[in-house]
Amino acid sequence: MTPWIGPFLPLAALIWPLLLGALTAMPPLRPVAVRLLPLAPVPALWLALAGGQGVTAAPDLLLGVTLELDDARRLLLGMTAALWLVAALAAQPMTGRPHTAIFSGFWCLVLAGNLGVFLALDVVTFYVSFAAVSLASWFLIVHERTEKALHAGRVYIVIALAGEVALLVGLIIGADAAQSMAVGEIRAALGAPGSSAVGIALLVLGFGIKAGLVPLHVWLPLAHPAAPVPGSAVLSGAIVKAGLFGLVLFVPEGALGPVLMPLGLVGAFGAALWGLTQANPKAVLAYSTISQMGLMIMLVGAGGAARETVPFFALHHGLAKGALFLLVGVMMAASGRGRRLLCLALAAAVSASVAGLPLTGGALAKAAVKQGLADWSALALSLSSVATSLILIWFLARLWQMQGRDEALWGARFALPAALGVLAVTGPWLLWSAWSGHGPDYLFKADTLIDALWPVAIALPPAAAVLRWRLPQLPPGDLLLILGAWRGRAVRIPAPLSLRADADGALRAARRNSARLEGILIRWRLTGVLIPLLVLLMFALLP
Amino acid sequence: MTGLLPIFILLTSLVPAAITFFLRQESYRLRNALNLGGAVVKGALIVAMLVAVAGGASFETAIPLAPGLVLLLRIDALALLFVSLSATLWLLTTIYAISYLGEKPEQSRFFGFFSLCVFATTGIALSGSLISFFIFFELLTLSTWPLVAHKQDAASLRAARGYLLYALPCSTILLVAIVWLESATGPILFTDPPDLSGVDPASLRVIFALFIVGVGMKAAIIPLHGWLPAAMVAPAPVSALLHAVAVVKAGAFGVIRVIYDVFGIERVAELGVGTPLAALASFTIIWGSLRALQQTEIKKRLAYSTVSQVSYIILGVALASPFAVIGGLAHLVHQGLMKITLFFCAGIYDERAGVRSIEGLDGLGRRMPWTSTCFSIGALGMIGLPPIAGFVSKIYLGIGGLQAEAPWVLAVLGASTLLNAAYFVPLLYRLWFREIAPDAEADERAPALVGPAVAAALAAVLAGMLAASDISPLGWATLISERDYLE
Amino acid sequence: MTGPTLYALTGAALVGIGVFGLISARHLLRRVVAFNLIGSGLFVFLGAAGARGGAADPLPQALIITGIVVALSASALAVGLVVAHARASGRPALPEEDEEA
Amino acid sequence: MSALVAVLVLPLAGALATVALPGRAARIAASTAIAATLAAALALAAWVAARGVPRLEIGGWAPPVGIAVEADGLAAAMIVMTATVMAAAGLSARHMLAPGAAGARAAFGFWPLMLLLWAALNAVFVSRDLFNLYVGIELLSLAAIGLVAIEGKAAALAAAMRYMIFALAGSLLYLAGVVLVYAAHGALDAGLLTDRTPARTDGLALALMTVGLMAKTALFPFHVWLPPAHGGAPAPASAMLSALVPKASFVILLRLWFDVMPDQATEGALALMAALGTAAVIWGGLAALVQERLKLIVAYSTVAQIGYLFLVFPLAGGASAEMPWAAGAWNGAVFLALSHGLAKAAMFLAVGQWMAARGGDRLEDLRGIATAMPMTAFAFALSSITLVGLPPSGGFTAKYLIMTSAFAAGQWGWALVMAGGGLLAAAYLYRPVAVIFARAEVPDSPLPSRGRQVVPLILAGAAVALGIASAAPFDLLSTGRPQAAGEGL
Amino acid sequence: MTLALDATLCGLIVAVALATVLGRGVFRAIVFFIVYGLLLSVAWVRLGAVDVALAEAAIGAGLTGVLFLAAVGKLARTGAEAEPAPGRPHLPAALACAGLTGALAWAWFALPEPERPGSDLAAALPRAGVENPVTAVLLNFRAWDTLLESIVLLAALVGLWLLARDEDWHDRLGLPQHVRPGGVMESFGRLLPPVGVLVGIYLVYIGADRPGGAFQGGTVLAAVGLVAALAGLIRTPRVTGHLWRAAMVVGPLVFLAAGVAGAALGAGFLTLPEPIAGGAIFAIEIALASSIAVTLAFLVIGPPERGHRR
Repeated sequence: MTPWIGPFLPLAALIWPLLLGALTAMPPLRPVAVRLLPLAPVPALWLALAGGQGVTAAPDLLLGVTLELDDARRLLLGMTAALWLVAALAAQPMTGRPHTAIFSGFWCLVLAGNLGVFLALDVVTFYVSFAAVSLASWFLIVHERTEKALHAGRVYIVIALAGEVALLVGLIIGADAAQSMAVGEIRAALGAPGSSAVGIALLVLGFGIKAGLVPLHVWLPLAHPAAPVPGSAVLSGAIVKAGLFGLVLFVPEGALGPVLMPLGLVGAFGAALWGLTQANPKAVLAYSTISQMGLMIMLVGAGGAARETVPFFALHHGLAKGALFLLVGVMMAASGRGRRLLCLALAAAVSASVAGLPLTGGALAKAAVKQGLADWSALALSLSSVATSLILIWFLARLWQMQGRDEALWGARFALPAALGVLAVTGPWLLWSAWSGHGPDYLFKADTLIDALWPVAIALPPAAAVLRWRLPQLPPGDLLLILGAWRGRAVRIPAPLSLRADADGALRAARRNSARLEGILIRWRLTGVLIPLLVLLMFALLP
Repeated sequence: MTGLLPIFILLTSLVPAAITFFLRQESYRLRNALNLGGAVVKGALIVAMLVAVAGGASFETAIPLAPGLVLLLRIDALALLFVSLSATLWLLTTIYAISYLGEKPEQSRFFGFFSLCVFATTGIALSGSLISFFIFFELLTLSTWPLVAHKQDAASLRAARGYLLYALPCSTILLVAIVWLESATGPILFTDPPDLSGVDPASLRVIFALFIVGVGMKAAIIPLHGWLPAAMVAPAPVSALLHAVAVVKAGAFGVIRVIYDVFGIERVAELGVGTPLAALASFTIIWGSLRALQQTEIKKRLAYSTVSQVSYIILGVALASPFAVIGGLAHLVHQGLMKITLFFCAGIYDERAGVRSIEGLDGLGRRMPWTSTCFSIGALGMIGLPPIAGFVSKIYLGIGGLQAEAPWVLAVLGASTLLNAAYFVPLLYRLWFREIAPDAEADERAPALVGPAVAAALAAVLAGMLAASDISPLGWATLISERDYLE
Repeated sequence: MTGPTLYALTGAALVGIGVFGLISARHLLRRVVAFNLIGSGLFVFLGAAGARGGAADPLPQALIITGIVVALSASALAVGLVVAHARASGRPALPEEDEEA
Repeated sequence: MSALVAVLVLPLAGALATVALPGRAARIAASTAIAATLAAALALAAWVAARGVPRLEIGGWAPPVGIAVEADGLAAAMIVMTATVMAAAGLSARHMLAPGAAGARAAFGFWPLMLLLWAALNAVFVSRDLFNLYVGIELLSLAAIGLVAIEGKAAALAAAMRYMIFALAGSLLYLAGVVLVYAAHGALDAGLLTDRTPARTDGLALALMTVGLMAKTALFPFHVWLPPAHGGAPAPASAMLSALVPKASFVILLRLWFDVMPDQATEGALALMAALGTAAVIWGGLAALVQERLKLIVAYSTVAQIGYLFLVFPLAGGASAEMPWAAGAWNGAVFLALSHGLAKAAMFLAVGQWMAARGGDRLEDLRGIATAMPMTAFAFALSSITLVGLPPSGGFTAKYLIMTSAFAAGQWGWALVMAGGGLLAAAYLYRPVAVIFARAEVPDSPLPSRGRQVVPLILAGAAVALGIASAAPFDLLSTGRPQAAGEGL
Repeated sequence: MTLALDATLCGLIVAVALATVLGRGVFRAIVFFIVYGLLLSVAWVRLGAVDVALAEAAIGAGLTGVLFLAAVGKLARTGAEAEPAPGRPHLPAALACAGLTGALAWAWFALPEPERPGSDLAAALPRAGVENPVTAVLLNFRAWDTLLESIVLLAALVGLWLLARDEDWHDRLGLPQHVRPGGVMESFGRLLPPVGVLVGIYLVYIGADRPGGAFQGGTVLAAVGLVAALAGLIRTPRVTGHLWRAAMVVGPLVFLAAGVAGAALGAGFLTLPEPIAGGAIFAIEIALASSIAVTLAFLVIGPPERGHRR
């Protein structure tokens, strides 16, 4: 047995959170389990920052685990690790609350899965990681055990399991087509002419669910707000990216573009607009996430350079969305006007970045992806910024409406989204050249600036209108509300096929009849005749 | 010495059985020592055999009964796989059963038949000829009956009667099949496939069907499955035995033997009987799951789950493509590990919390965390959640289905996974997220009950985690299929 | 027609008559009597066969004597049974055949 | 050789001693005779296995003048089985038929009748002379009828009466056949008759003998006397009656059809016999299924099992005789007869002990008896396994051999009878097994000692062992049977 | 002429047999049966089988007849004499029996010609130790048959005794006879035994050379005993009478002992070495005759019975 080949760090980055997760189950550590969480993403973060070359293989694990890090993976890995780290720090106030040991354990499991998705080079590791993310995150959603959370959990688990199945089947089709377990080969095989479209469709289904692809997104606005704030942050910031990355990894170039692009756009606009009907700021953010993911899915569908730069876009969105969710938590812990204003200001800044206000990280991300887009889709992207601006302004308004009460260590709490926000706004600058192929000067060109600015500007009047005349406020769940009747209907199956019969009655009848026949046979005058008859019969039969 | 190794392995179960029958109820210590000792010695012998087989040794022992009737014991990789599984699970189940039965009555009878059951299972595994297989197969039927009826109440007796009602006609059919085939070919040994060219294909198809009915009943292929859910009235160790260690496994093992060592894959393909069998298995998978959904008793739900899961094995071997075979063989072990975990836990719930119905599970997760964790692992594994063993089987079966140009298998697998989730997730939900009833009495202060469950759960996880290693069930299955069936 | 033939046919007839008596009689004692008729009919047939070709064959005679003794033994037990059965049940016929009972 | 004489003489001497000696001495004499005959039987089997078939021309007169006896493998195996059953029945009877328990009458009568029965069985198994066989089966019948009547109740007497009628009719038909054979060939010795020039009357002779023996074997539809007779006798007597008595006439049938007149067999006649056997299997099984008294269930099971035996004729006789599968069918039938004998005796002895404890043999009376008497219950269950024909048991080996032959012969219908009959057996034996193993709190009378409880278990174990270690009995069976020595299938 | 005589005889036999079967009344049937037996012994003489004729007369007609008559009497006393309804004529049975007779008749004509009848026997006879070939067959050539036959008698007797009621077990055998003192029966009973005993012993003695032998002689002796008992001259014994029981087994026992002795001496089972064959056969015949006499008498008397319960 060879434990592993190649660099150990990628493997450690996955095993370490699992170990910590196992530790949280130890009775002495249970009360303080949350304290361990910030340690979990550290190796992964180190790996992302330090980079690493070469493939790590652990041939005995699963069906042979192989891990590798390329640029895109590294970017997402870093973002994810950072977000998880910050979220873990933000989760510290949960220490001592009920169920935190379970929460912590699954936190680690989801984290490991989330990292594994970005590291996996073979389909089985990928699938295992994805399943860990997908299913274990259920525990993050239902953690509060409120009626709402449990409902969200139910919806989530049903859809997630369906997604798992679709994924499993799709991956199996892919692996068979490729005659290989390697991710790259599977994508190539699926893209080869004549290969089964069913496989791709199933993969899109599986990943789309996680990535919030309309109309598979219905769980998301329920689940993300239901989780505790740190949970929401990772769900919306990092976990959805697993689905997105799956699409990037497995869906062949150009395949299903005509499907993915419109669906992405529908998500991008529809979700943003529907978000305006939400009162809960977390729900608003969730719709914003759907909207942003819609954009990214459109980019994947568009293919080419746009698709290549999706990780860059995702990086920004992950960090920013994480910051925004955390800010909701911070706002809940603030009652003083100063603190509330500070929160609002930070939220506004991050929101502006997400909306793509010039020179923010968001603007950079959008600029980077726009290069690879056709004109109409670039326009759509710009227009989506209008919707984004609209919903985020609405978010800020809803955020301001929140009433919290002061809690200890507010400064430290505030520092966390602040750090994320700073990273979101500035991080793209550091990577700009590598991902866009342009120098920083491109960003300061008038075209670029105007391109980024006008959608935000357009959004302001309708935003004011929305703030003034509210849209009807609806519970989250859009399509689910429409399909409400669907819930809870049980499957009826006909009664079992069984060999049951009226045994007693049959026995009685048989007893009666057999006694009758035996009663006839026992009469010698009758049976006796059979003797000579039988002799004669046999005589006739013999020669 | 080495020639006698198979016999010694059989004796490790038979001797304790024979002695146990004559022990008094009060001889707890002696009985436990005998049974545990037998299980441990058997494990050691199997390890010895593994080492020897790895070193190229082969074991074959023939005991002539009558001309044409030879009891042939032989060890090949498939036999080793099955015998290792049953031996391991036997040890766990014995530990569990000793604690489970505590000071309940009729223990000598119980453990006697229990060991006899394992003896029969081992015999099935080691059988090198069709007739030896049948002899042990029937012995299994018979030694299981007293176990199902163990509680001796009306329900148990009804279940036991139901069991025989299925088992005996099917074994008769099996005998007819064997005799029919052997009358044309002479005694059939698993070492060299019989020459079937003298039999016309129509007859062969009928014989094949008879074989499948004969062994498929134990594997609970629908519509021959009715006995299995009914038999869940038996004590938990018996359920473990039925569902994981011996009975359904013997059935599935029988299907494998029939397809690969009696008919041979080529012949099966020629006759065109593989696909109908796979379709039947698929139907069983789905139908079993649907029925499981309707059950409100934990063990019944688990029982229908077994109906469904065991057909994975049959599906795999019926498809007969390389990956499918490997998946099917591996699932033989995987299902055993996961299902025994579940039944152990169900037994603990019953024993320590008095819970039999699904409603009763509410909130037990906190009171009985170890048990509930194991239960969850088993359940999730059944659903196919990685990295627990079940998903490996599913992947292989899926790929195998495509290799066999039967893409509908994927639909079956998908539907089955969803259904598995549908009937297991609510249980987990209740365990972990409902509040426990205020007056509930539940604890898990019974290490000998919980220990085996933990061990089995751990094994299920490891089987999935380390699937690619040579010594994993999957590795073994690969070896078997490469060495014996798919040159 | 020779002597032995005549006796053989008589024997055959006796067998038929005896069997008829054995079957048709309800009274158990009559059945025992009929049984004796069959037996002696067979012996006559055998004796006739032994008497073919002039000199009497001693072997059949010995067999017949043995047969007669065996028949007596059986008859004695049968008669005892008839009596015992009649004493216990009050009827000289078997219950299933006794239409008066 | 002297063992052959011993198995014939010892039970006779024992019987004479038990008649002549007063009570206690008679029982001692019986025990001695039983032990000695058992030993002689084993010695005979060992002799046969080691040295071949002993032949004895009694009085030094070779046939056709004298009578020859031969202990071939079939005879030796039957004698050993008989000795085993007899010894077990004798052991059980020491208590059940002790003067205090059963009255002076039964205590006096049982032992001589038992030993006479035994002597008759041994004489029939070894005899090569058709007329000697007649005397043998008459002795057998009279002893058996005495045993049936031993209870003395009206029902038992009626049963004995019925048995008497069938037995006498059967004997006479057999005798008629013998008369025709002698008239045609002037010989009675089986060996001489094998080499005879076939006569036109042989068919009629064979028909007469066969039907007569069928009536004595209680083949359907001549089975009606059997269940009340076997069900009404005391357990040790039932054990002998059911396990052994039908086997004697069956062995004669085997000898007639396979040794003496194999040339006479026709397809139709053979099929007729097997058809009646089939009817017996079905009818016996169905009737057993609906009985409420355990002894009747067991007795009807004998009816069904006898039916199996007759399946051998089309498979090993007539045109099949020269075929490779004939040996399998023949051996299977004999194996079946042997294992049925052991298992059936075990069942009756077990039931007898239960009846003593519970005072009845209705199924309801016996509920839960397994708890009090686990060993006998286990014996009953093991015997059931043999009767159903499940492996590993002698019944299974037999069934396997016969079914294989049937398929090989292309007469798969008989194999289905075998299979279906096994299912029926499972069904009718399941009821008592389930009842005795059910839980019930019923006070039992004082239980028999463990030593006595183990007797049926030994018999049942022997029936099962016949399947596990079937090679040795198989070799024994092939002794002196050149046409069956082949490997078979 | 002789054929006509034979034909008449055969016709009579068949007619009487038919009357036995078809006649009304059991008693009448039994009387017919006795007549039938006597006619049959004449037939045996006609067939040249005097030994058989003797046996038939003594056993077939005589003893069996007495047995039946006694049974009728016993039935009458149990109140079970009422005959069951004769029922419809049993046509199928008649047809089947006619078929059977037809088959046997056909067989007679289909029989092959006898090959050298009795030649082996004739060759062996000089070594048998007796001159009467029938006795030679019975007691030497087929001694095993005869031994078993004597055992059959014993078995029948044990079985018969078992038919007694438990409460009667210790009573005397048979029903007590009530004979009018000085009546015919008594005088007959006084007169007959001495003659009978002589005849019986003579029959046994003569059996070695001429028709007669242990069975015929034993039967006569048994008849003597019966008459004596009927006449109330002797009281029947009880089953526990060990002397009588010893007498029952002495014949077979001597026979068996002789057989075993032969085996033990190396000559073979039941082998009577030629020089002593005659003597041995005579000794066996004496023992056998006494056992047969006792056993047959007991068979006719029946099991122990306490009389007149009503």
